[in-house]
Amino acid sequence: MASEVQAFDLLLAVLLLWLAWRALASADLFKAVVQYIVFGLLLALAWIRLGAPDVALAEAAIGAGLAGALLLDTLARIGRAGVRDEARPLRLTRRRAGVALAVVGLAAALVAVLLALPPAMPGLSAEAMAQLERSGVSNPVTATLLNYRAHDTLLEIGVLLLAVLGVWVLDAEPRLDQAEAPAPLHWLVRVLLPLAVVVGGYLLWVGAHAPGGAFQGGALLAAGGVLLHLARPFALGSGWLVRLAAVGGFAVFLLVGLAMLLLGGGFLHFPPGQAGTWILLIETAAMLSIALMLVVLFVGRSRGAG
Amino acid sequence: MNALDALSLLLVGAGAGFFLVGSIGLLRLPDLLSRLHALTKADNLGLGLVVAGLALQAESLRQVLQLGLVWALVLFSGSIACYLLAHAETASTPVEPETRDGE
Amino acid sequence: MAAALWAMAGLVLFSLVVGLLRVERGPGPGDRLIAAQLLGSGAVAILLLLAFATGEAALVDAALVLALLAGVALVVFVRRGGGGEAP
Amino acid sequence: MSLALLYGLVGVGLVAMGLYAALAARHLLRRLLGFNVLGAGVFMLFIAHATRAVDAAGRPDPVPHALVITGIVVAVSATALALALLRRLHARHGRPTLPEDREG
Repeated sequence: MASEVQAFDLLLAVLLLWLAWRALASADLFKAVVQYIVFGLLLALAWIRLGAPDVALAEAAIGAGLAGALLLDTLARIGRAGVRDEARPLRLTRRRAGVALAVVGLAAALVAVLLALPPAMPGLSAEAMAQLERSGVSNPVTATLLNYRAHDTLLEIGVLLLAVLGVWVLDAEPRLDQAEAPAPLHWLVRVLLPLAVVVGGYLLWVGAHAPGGAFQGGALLAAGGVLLHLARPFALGSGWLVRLAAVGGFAVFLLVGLAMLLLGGGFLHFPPGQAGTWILLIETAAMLSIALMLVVLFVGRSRGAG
Repeated sequence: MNALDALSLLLVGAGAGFFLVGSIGLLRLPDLLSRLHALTKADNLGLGLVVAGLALQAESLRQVLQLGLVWALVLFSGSIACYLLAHAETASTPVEPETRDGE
Repeated sequence: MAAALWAMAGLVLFSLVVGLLRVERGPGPGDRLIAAQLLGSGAVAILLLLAFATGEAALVDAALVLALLAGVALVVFVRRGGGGEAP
Repeated sequence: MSLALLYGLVGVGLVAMGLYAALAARHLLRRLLGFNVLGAGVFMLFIAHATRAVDAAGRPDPVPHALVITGIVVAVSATALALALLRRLHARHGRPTLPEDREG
């Protein structure tokens, strides 16, 4: 491999480790959070370097948009006193010695395993590619997510739904009193929101044959929703429409799976000829549902808001 | 290497140089508002030059348009976000002492 | 050509290190966030450079996603106020 | 050094740091950042390992990629719920730490 490439990888590796440590050990938690956001950006570059553009897209959409928004929102809500922490929060004390020792032991064991692994090993590539023709899509990552291991994805949407239910059963938070948004923020939303919808839809569509898919599209849409909420705060109460949309992705996924069972194929076993259509149906419902649920996770329940 | 490639590399190199200058400016300048100024320079010019250089190597019009869209987006949302920050900063704290580090 | 693009990507990555020092020093939340903003556009530039160095078109899509979300963190900060600053 | 080994070592480093912070920190937000870094390290180990199993065209194994995308979404939903719990804890008790961590 050329030396420029190696230098790039080496610099990226050092930066990732340094940023992660600063994100954990900075006394000022606001600084730690900003460093964590930057860490996410560089993580997306690392996924690219490792030949995983689908993962990089998901990381870019979630890491740069939603995760940072959630963390900054929490910092604002717990206020300055809540953010205050010790001067050296991870200092090695006697009480932490055991933890440190265990962690070092685990790391040493993992390094030993890594060094013992041969450079080339059998994986599931061959199997994934052999069935690709019959899977209904031509991007092997999407085929894995929505065909070979569709039950994983179904349960993952279930986890997201549970997180939303968890936020909904908590008591409402006081609404942050915000001044009227300045006009440029409205311009920003007016441009970014339609673009997020278009690019989200594009990612969903392109996911069938190239990097992209329902999560990446959904996360992007959700970031657009968060921006809209910041410009004109809205409440996402528990009206039936919101509930229906939140459950929709999981429900469509489950119903399609059961329909396959009734048609004789087995749960979530798509007949090869129609697999593409079913996958597109599931992904569309999943994307809208994921986007809504991620926005609900940001907006939460606020007292006195609708 | 033909002339087009050379020009393209020159532009990309100038763009990368602007990123370096911009981040050094961010590091050396004394206060938030002048740093905002350095940032917008690095953003707009650095990325703009990189995009222009790469556009010379694009294989299709679609690629050129995509590159242009990326640049326009960063430019637009970057300048609005910076405006909002400057606005909030000057509105809430007229005199800003340099003692806000939490450490 | 690809090697030169890689070298440029490395140069931009290096300039991000300089920007990171501003995240580290602050002093205010705004200073840290504008440095993060610069790092975001740097990441976009690196993705575009790598897209052309490797010929992988999906990287332009990733750059597009990052460009769309470039201002989100700053907007959240300005609208919410961070760490108890007056909103 | 191969990509798999370099990024694998980064993954181990992230796992170690994240785990230490998640267990040792007092402030719950810091613990949560620790969990997230730990998760990123595990993802990194997966994706780095996938480059050891390339197909004929030189592409890495797609199955770990799909698992990690699932993992990213699960991680962000868990983080969001944990942050919501943290804010309630802080609102009720005025401190963002667990009861057993409150001395000193």
